[in-house]
Amino acid sequence: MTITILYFAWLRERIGEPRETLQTEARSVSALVDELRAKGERYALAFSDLAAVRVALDQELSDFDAPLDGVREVAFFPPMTGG
Amino acid sequence: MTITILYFAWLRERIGEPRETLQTEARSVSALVDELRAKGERYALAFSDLAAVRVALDQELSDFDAPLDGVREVAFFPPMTGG
Amino acid sequence: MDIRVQAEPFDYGTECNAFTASAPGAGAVVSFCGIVRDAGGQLARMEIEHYPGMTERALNDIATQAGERWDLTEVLIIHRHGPLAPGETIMMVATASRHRAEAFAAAEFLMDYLKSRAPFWKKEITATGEAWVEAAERDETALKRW
Amino acid sequence: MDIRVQAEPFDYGTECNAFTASAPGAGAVVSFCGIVRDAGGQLARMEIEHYPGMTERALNDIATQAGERWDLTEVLIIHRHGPLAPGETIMMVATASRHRAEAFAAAEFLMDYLKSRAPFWKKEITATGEAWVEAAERDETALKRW
Repeated sequence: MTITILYFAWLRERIGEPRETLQTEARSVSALVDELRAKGERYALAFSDLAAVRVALDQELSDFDAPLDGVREVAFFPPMTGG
Repeated sequence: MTITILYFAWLRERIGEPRETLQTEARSVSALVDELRAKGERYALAFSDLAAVRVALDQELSDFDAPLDGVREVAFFPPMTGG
Repeated sequence: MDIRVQAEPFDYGTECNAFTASAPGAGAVVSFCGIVRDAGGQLARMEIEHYPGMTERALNDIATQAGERWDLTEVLIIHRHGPLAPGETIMMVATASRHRAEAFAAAEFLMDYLKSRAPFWKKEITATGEAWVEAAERDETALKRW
Repeated sequence: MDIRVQAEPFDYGTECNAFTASAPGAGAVVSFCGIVRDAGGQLARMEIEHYPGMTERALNDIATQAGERWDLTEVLIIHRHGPLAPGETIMMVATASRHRAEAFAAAEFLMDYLKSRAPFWKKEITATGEAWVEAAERDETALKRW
């Protein structure tokens, strides 16, 4: 399946791109993260501490155990600091 | 001693005056209230339920047991409804 | 600390902006505005009586206590008295702090104390009569949390 | 329910007045304004990044939840993104209700959720460098009370 991956804040800066499109067979967010980490050092660094990373699936906050069935947009970002 | 007595809201309306000056030997607020009650029916009615009356001595909230030593201004009023 | 007891109307938005400008270094401003509410559509006007002298002392005391309890950069209280039409502003408080939790807590504290400890009395006048607003049990209860 | 995500500045006082006018029947209006704070006197500017699409969804969801929990006559959220100078307004919320306790609770709820659950990220730029603002532990803790 093809999914769009978005990065925000320091994840965007570490990875060097705000978005990319990926062909993947990953079944869960964790599996997707493993796949991304394997893409290179920038990715490995960005995802080195998952406690500092949040994930949204199709614009809803989710978690790393969540399945990716039917998901079209995955976003990774640090804890939010609005307000 | 001579004290000024002030009435607010429905206490003022029941008594019919916003203020009066009184010569009194009352030693406490309670004793003063007894003296006022004896002045007539309007007073007796105004002070018929002390649970509904608050008192301030020289512009500080106080209570009916408080002594009147040195007090120059006593105010009676219902529970406050500011804000 | 800016405390005003007045018969004149005030403009909530103008005061909010002036307050914010007067509190440099604050990251959080909380403001509260009380408005004459016409619950049943029957209200002709509200009249607010107060105790001149004691009112100013009570408001000063409440604001000072708030300043001692929380790290505030500025505090404002405006409270009107006299006749007010439905929809008019009765009063406002504003608090400024570095952090929102303190600004919120201080504003709620000010309101809780002001409701039950500042010498104001509201009377509602309708076409058919008039009645003093009774103090709500919940307002007295609200004080217990501080 | 009025929710705006925008780069443009807004005028806090003007919005407070417009909000109050839009909420007839309310006796209590609570407003909160967040301001770019320059703690050390070093801040050149703040930049706020957000997640277009998800931001609007999250703010709508938070405001809807507030409307379900409390008896509100109106809710407003304005949040800016992009570059902001020290002293500029970042965002505001306003709540209107018949009673003050509900207006206060709803405004604090909105702020607590917005701080940690709406996809905004702040970066501070000084003369010597730049840094993403870290989420505060107390902001996550604040959510537990709701």
